[in-house]
Amino acid sequence: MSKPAKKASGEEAYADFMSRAYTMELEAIERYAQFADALDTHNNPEVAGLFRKLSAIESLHAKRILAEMRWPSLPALPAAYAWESVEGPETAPFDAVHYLMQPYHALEIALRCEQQARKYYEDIAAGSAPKRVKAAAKEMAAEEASHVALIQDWMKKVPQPAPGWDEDPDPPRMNE
Amino acid sequence: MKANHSSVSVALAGSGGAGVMTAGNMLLEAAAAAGYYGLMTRTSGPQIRGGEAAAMVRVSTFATDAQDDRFQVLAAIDWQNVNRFATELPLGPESILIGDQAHGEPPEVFTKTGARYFPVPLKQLAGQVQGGWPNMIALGVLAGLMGLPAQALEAAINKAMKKGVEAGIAAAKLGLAQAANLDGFKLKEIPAKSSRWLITGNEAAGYGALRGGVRFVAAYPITPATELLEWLSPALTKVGGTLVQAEDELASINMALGASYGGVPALTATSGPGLSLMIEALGLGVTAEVPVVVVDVMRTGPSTGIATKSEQADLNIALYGLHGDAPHIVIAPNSLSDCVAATEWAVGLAESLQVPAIVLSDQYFGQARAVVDVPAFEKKSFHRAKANSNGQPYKRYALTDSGVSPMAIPGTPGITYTADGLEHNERGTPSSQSGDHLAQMEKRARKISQLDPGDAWASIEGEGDVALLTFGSCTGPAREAFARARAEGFDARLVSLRMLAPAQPAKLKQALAGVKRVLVLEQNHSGQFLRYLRSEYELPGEVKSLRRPGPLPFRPEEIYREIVRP
Amino acid sequence: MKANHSSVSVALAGSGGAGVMTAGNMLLEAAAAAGYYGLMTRTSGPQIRGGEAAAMVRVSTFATDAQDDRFQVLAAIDWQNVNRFATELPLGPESILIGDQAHGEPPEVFTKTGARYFPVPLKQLAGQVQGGWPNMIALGVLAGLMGLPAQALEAAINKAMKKGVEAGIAAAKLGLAQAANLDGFKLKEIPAKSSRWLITGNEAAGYGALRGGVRFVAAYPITPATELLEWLSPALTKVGGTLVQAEDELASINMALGASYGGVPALTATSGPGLSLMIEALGLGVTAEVPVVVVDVMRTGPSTGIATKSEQADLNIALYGLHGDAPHIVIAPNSLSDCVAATEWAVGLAESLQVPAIVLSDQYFGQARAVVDVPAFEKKSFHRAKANSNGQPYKRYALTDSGVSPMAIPGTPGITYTADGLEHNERGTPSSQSGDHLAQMEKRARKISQLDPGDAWASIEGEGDVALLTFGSCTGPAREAFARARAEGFDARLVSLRMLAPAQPAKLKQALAGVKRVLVLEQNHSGQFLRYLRSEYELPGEVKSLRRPGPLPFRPEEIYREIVRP
Amino acid sequence: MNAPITSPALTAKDFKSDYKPVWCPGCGDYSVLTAVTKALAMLELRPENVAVVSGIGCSSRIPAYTTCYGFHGVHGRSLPAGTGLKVARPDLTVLVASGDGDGYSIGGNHFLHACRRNVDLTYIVMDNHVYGMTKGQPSPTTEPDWSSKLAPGGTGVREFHPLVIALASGANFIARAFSGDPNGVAALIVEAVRHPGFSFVEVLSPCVTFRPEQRGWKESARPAPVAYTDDPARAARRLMTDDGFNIGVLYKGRRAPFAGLPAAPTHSLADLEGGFRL
Amino acid sequence: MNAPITSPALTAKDFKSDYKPVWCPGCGDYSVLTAVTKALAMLELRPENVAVVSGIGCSSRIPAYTTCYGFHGVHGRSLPAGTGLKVARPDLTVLVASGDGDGYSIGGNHFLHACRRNVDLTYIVMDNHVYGMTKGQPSPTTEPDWSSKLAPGGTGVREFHPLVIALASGANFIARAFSGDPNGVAALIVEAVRHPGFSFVEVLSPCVTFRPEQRGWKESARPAPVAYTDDPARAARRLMTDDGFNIGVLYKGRRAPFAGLPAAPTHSLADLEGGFRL
Ligand SMILES: Cc1ncc(C[n+]2csc(CCOP(=O)(O)OP(=O)(O)O)c2C)c(N)n1
Ligand SMILES: Cc1ncc(C[n+]2csc(CCOP(=O)(O)OP(=O)(O)O)c2C)c(N)n1
Ligand code: SF4
Ligand code: SF4
Ligand SMILES: [Mg+2]
Ligand SMILES: [Mg+2]
Repeated sequence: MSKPAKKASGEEAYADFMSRAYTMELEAIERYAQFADALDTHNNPEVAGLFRKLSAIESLHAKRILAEMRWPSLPALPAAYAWESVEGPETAPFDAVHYLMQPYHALEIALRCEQQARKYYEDIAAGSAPKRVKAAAKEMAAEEASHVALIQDWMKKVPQPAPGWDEDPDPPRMNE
Repeated sequence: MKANHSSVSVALAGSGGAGVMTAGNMLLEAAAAAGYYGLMTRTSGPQIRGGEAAAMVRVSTFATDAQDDRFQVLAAIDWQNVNRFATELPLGPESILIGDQAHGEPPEVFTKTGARYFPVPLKQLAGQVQGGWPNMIALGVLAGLMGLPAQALEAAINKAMKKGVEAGIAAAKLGLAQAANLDGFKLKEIPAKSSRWLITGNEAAGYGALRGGVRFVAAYPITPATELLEWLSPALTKVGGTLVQAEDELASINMALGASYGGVPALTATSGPGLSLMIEALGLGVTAEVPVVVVDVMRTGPSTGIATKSEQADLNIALYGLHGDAPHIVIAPNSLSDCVAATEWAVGLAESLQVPAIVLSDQYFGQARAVVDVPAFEKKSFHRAKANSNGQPYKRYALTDSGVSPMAIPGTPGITYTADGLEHNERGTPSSQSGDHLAQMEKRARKISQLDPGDAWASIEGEGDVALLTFGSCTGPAREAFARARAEGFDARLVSLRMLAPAQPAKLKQALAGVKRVLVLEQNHSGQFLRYLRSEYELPGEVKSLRRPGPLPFRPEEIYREIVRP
Repeated sequence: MKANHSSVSVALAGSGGAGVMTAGNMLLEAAAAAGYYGLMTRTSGPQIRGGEAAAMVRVSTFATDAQDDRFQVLAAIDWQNVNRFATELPLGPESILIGDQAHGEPPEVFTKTGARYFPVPLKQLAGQVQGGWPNMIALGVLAGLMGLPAQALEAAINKAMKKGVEAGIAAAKLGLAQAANLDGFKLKEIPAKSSRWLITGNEAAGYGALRGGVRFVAAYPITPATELLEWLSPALTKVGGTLVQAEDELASINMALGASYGGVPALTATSGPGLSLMIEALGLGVTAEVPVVVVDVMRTGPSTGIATKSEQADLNIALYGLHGDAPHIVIAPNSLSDCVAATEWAVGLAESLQVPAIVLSDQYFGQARAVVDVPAFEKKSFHRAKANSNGQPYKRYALTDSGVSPMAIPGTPGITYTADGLEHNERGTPSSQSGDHLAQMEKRARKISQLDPGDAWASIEGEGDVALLTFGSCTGPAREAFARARAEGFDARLVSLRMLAPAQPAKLKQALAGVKRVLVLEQNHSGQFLRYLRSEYELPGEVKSLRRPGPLPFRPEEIYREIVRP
Repeated sequence: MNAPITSPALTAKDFKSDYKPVWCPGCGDYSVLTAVTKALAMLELRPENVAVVSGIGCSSRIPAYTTCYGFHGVHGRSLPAGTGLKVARPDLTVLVASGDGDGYSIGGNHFLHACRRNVDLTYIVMDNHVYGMTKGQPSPTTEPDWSSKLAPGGTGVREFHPLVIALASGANFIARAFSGDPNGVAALIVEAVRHPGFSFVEVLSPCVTFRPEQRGWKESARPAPVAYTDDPARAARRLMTDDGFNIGVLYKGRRAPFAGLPAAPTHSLADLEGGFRL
Repeated sequence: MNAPITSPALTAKDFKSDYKPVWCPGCGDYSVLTAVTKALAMLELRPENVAVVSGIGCSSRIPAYTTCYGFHGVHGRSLPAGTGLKVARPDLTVLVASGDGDGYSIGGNHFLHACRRNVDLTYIVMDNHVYGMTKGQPSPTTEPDWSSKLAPGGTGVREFHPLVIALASGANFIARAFSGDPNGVAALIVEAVRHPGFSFVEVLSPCVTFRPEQRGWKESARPAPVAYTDDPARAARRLMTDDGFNIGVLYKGRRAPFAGLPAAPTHSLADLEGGFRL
């Protein structure tokens, strides 16, 4: 639920909805990529790879929106969206990562994001938006739901972190 | 496995979280507990946390603060980016690599040295112990390869770990057992017992400062001087002094001057960039004759440079950085443990001569931790000459023969005065008269030039017509090179200067009498020490400069080769 | 009165309000108008305003910026505290004292030199002219004693005075008439006409900066550099540049670096205490390779020292003050008018080598005003190598043969980069690898050491087996000493270094070929120049240091004696 | 200030360089980097026309992580370097980045005078109430009772109030942002860059390594309850009673920016020489 | 802080040295000197228990003109020197003297941090809105339109407001005095010295040589219309709208002074050595 789409034709509202959806994906893609880079730099390639994968999955989604909307080029991003939460519902908070994190943690993050995204679309679908928007929202909610399931499955396959996983016996180091 | 090694160097590398530093420290403690000498240095990637790192531990039957030519063992918890440390971790065909197959093969840069690779399933072994860590397995392997006794290892783990001691010991023992299957580098007999410390150069300098009487410190954090301050802060509180964290280095040095003007011996510690900011106020210390000590823990320059690495390139600024003619003291410790005595001495000289003194330590000394013999301290102590009213008008800057004029300490009645950075007459009144300027310039120069440092000005070791001149942390590898040369019947003279300013030409002349070849060893690019020697001394015979900028330390072998070169 | 003087030195002293500086300036203008060369220096008491002061004017048939051995005339409006200037105003039996009986007798310190006293009723004479001032009477007397024509005096008064011109002229003429009764020191024939300037060293340096292309200046006021800034401020506005008064010297130098990084040649000017505060950022200029120029107008040090007096004691800090190995440029003008070319050159070198350059001027040059021949300027100009995108990834710190790497200027697309004071690789990415450090250290050293300054590195004058080495404002009196020696058939070599860093050992060796005796002349206490020469060069033959701290300048005679000494 | 758009609009990505930050994963500075790149895209600038100037500290590493021109100077002197650059090159958009140690401790004097001078640049301070880069010493904004090795038991010294100081010194635009909301940070930076004169954006940017408790800032940060004012006295009252967690633009002044910029030349060098010529 | 009185009470004269000031006749600083000596007598202190610490400038020449212990340091660093002295020697009464250039321009950072640190000393700034010693350049408190050689036509830069900055930084006592009323200055210094923590006394002290128009301050200066407050927010509002000529104590805080003073030793050096011993 974001800024209410201004009273406009269904077509405009739809375009606005889709560009929001697209922005949401972009934010998520970027955040995952940033996490991947950070963990690469900190010698945690396993989780870095996982974030890269998550980023790629979101990219697919974004590409689909682009294709669907037949936007000639990337739409100019509107000034920062006033999401209900501080960022897009599918964007992981910047401080969710740790250099010693394990794949399970990454999936936990992804799960939360997908759940939030699902809820975001469900709310729109259940709300008073124009029909076309509601239909699209429903579709997307279903897709996010499938992601949720996928990740839940995935989580069963990776080990649960033992307590103390973030313990580093060595102190941080000094730089300039 | 024959117990024929008098020194074994091992490195333990791995990513953040692997606990390589913790394990390295325990290895050092274990070596100490077993009665050996030891040294630990460290290196790490650019990340603040979670990056690659290596603990480098040398255990030996003799005291040394130098790194050896090569490492006998490089063990890695994982190999990620460990290749970046290749120049810091020289290996040879006699070396071995220890690693966990689960983390892949050792990087080529290590295997191509000819070092043999022995995989050890660190992770899997750690999994066998409830709460076990791979680093503890590696610790056990390394201890085993050197032949450290299990009790020593246990004692070290007991001392170091706050929790999980049992798991730690169990894991380390698994490692020890693994080592039994490997060709190791067993240490020779344990050296004779002596009183020892386990100490870093930064702690040593801090302790030296307190011994010298320092009771006020103001400072601003900077790598690699911060640990010196972090050691001093609680220590000062305990001995009735205090440390103020200043807003910047300009404030630090001026706070120290203010405290010292008040009669309390004062110090600040910093590194190159901070020293640059203190230059103006050091000049004030010279002119107003207010004692103060700056410990410069040198890092790789210029500018921000490489904050975590060592270099001896602040010699120029320490000697010549002040504007105007500003005679002052520059002292360099020439071993890690000498950081105590050198700093104590610098405080004493500053106090007794009422002048700023700079101590040139470096990142190598400052951040290395070593087992050292407790030094014998000189009984001689130095104090500030304090004035008391004798009914005469007080001349703060009286033109005495020694150049030192008794100083009135605030609170003393009848002899109040104003300390001044403006040129002044004997009373301290500002003067632009050439006569006053000359008289005060000569007074200030005199107190420094008349100083007789006795034997403390340098360490002079050995005989022969080849002399090696050096200072600071280059002395360690030089000493070892000399020991090797001597062991082969080739003696030479090692002159390691501790007093850099004022220069001691007469003493050096005597030290170099009869010398035909002079080697000048220093860790910087432009040859600052050589230039300094040339400007202050007549060097006899053929002079050769052995120099290289940081961060790589000199290794004994390369110095040895230069000494014995026909 | 025979017109046989090629140089006449007079001083006009008096208390604040007496207008001695104004009169001195008019005397200098009058000499210039008459076609002579001239030089005016000044001295004053410690009071901010209203204290004793003296204007020292030398008029000559040849160009010089040196003070003569003695003053022929010391005139005083009043004698209060003028005795404080005794060392600065050497007199001899040939000298004369002019004073007003109404203000008492000349101080003994002057009369005991054997100088004859001629009272002139300055005050009473001034009273004879409506709106007349004693200093104008004195001006007339002094002009008359030298034999300056009345029209020249009139022209000077016309030019200098905003009001009261007629009274001024009338009073000066009364003075001229008085002089007719006195034994004077009439100047010889007027020298051949040439293009001349009337300029101070500070103005000259400012003008040189603009010629070099400087269009941004940030600075903080400090004696004796302030006039340089005060000249530059409106001048920069006129040529499309700007001057920012910074909050301190740390800000000045960093602002200059910021502007220069933006592609605009930038400069700051200061004196010793301010230079001390700029040291850290100069290191940044070295490492990040950002050109910047600092003009250090040296004053008597150390610390606050004597702000209004000259000394050559910032050589050490200029050469060696930076922490780490930080190759940079140090240039010293060797005459007042050379302040133009030397500063212009420094800007050119800084720009073309992308490095900080320090210009060592001094209070003597900076605040003296002289009639000089317009210098011939080299056509060669230096520019910063600028980069443009060639589609390749941009390497800001590319390891070129020359060591200079073309620099991207903000605004240029495709080659953005980050300038860094951390050690870095070719791209500018921070690196702690020893290989990158060494490569960049060598690159930075290379661009400086490969520089060939041609003949500009020094002024070399004369022949013979005695050589005098000097720099900066000591060159003036040395030149005059040489002229005297030569006039007596004794030639020697004068080598006045303009490029102090990088050192030019090959060139100096050549310049000193065959020399048996070397005199090293400098105005400081510890022999900084001598030490520098010894560390960088092999000086041939017997070496003697001629040195003395400020503020008294060397006089030609004492140098002459050393040159011709058997 | 905005460069003419000569080619298709750039996105935030175009302002992000390939260099991987050395920051700890989770560090608030990542999000400031994101915000800066977004803001520059929103401002329709081009990287070559923007300069990011900084001092030393974790936060001060930001320039190289953008594709703009960067200047990573010495500790505490980012504002003078940025000032020199902007005054000499008024055509550039200059962002100055700093940390609480760099900007408020060693760099405090320049902060005061930059606020007064009002050169048209944007000053972004990533405030984590600690010296991150040197391993966790108290900074001016550190709580007096925060215990550390250098100050066991805390410094006992009252915190520095950056916004109050900025206002007292004459800053022309004052905002507080929280890195937990990068879009919000971006929006504030956009506004700051657009506002003429010296604009100050204090960003609460947690240090997860030395101040892990700052993760709790998410709960404290909230939009300022009232709109900004342009009245300094009113702003002073608000800022002095503010708890440090009101986010948004808090003050916008109307002072004219620094007037000492270079103008077109009116004289030649020969004209100047004329002043000396006899 | 007050030393026990062991001998007959001293008078202001006993605090004035034989050195004759180099100041221009008419300079406001003479009257500050008189005020300081009077205040010290009123406080019943002894010269040897008082230290006067300064930087560089006309005003900074004051220490040697007293019979107290004096420290004439480098430009801009009087506060750090005074802080070091007072922390190391809490038994002394420390007065720190400065000028508007020394204290607010080059020394600005120390001002900020001394206010925060709240060491028990008294900071007296002789403000003449100009650099007197270096012959008339604009200082931070100079009016933006004051023309000088270095800034023809004026700097255009807004003045620095010392009292507002002091308050914003946490000074514990803030007063403004006018050298035209030396007894008033003396009374304020007495109060400042008595108040615990960092006390700031800004003295309007005309420079007759470079700012002769400041003789007119006599007409502008007047007692502040209301009594001081101990509420920082209220003080902020007052100070921000104040015209610079309200004389008197304007704020008195209740913060505890700096806590980091040395205490009695609890350990010997041998104890510390024990930490290294194997
Ligand atoms: C002159 C100088 N003094 C000290 C340092 C050491 N130093 C580097 S960064 C830093 C503090 C950084 O703190 P902050 O600005 O808050 O940045 P953060 O790392 O927290 O982002 C210090 C003290 C230095 N590099 N130079
Ligand atoms: C590092 C340094 N920079 C500059 C100077 C030159 N300087 C001496 S006093 C002064 C300004 C003094 O102004 P202020 O503090 O207002 O004192 P006033 O003379 O007006 O009383 C300056 C810039 C110096 N001595 N040291
Ligand atoms: S130490 Fe703190 S400020 Fe620095 S990168 Fe890590 S989290 Fe960020
Ligand atoms: S110049 Fe001004 S401040 Fe300095 S002594 Fe003279 S009147 Fe006072
Ligand atoms: Mg910080
Ligand atoms: Mg002033």
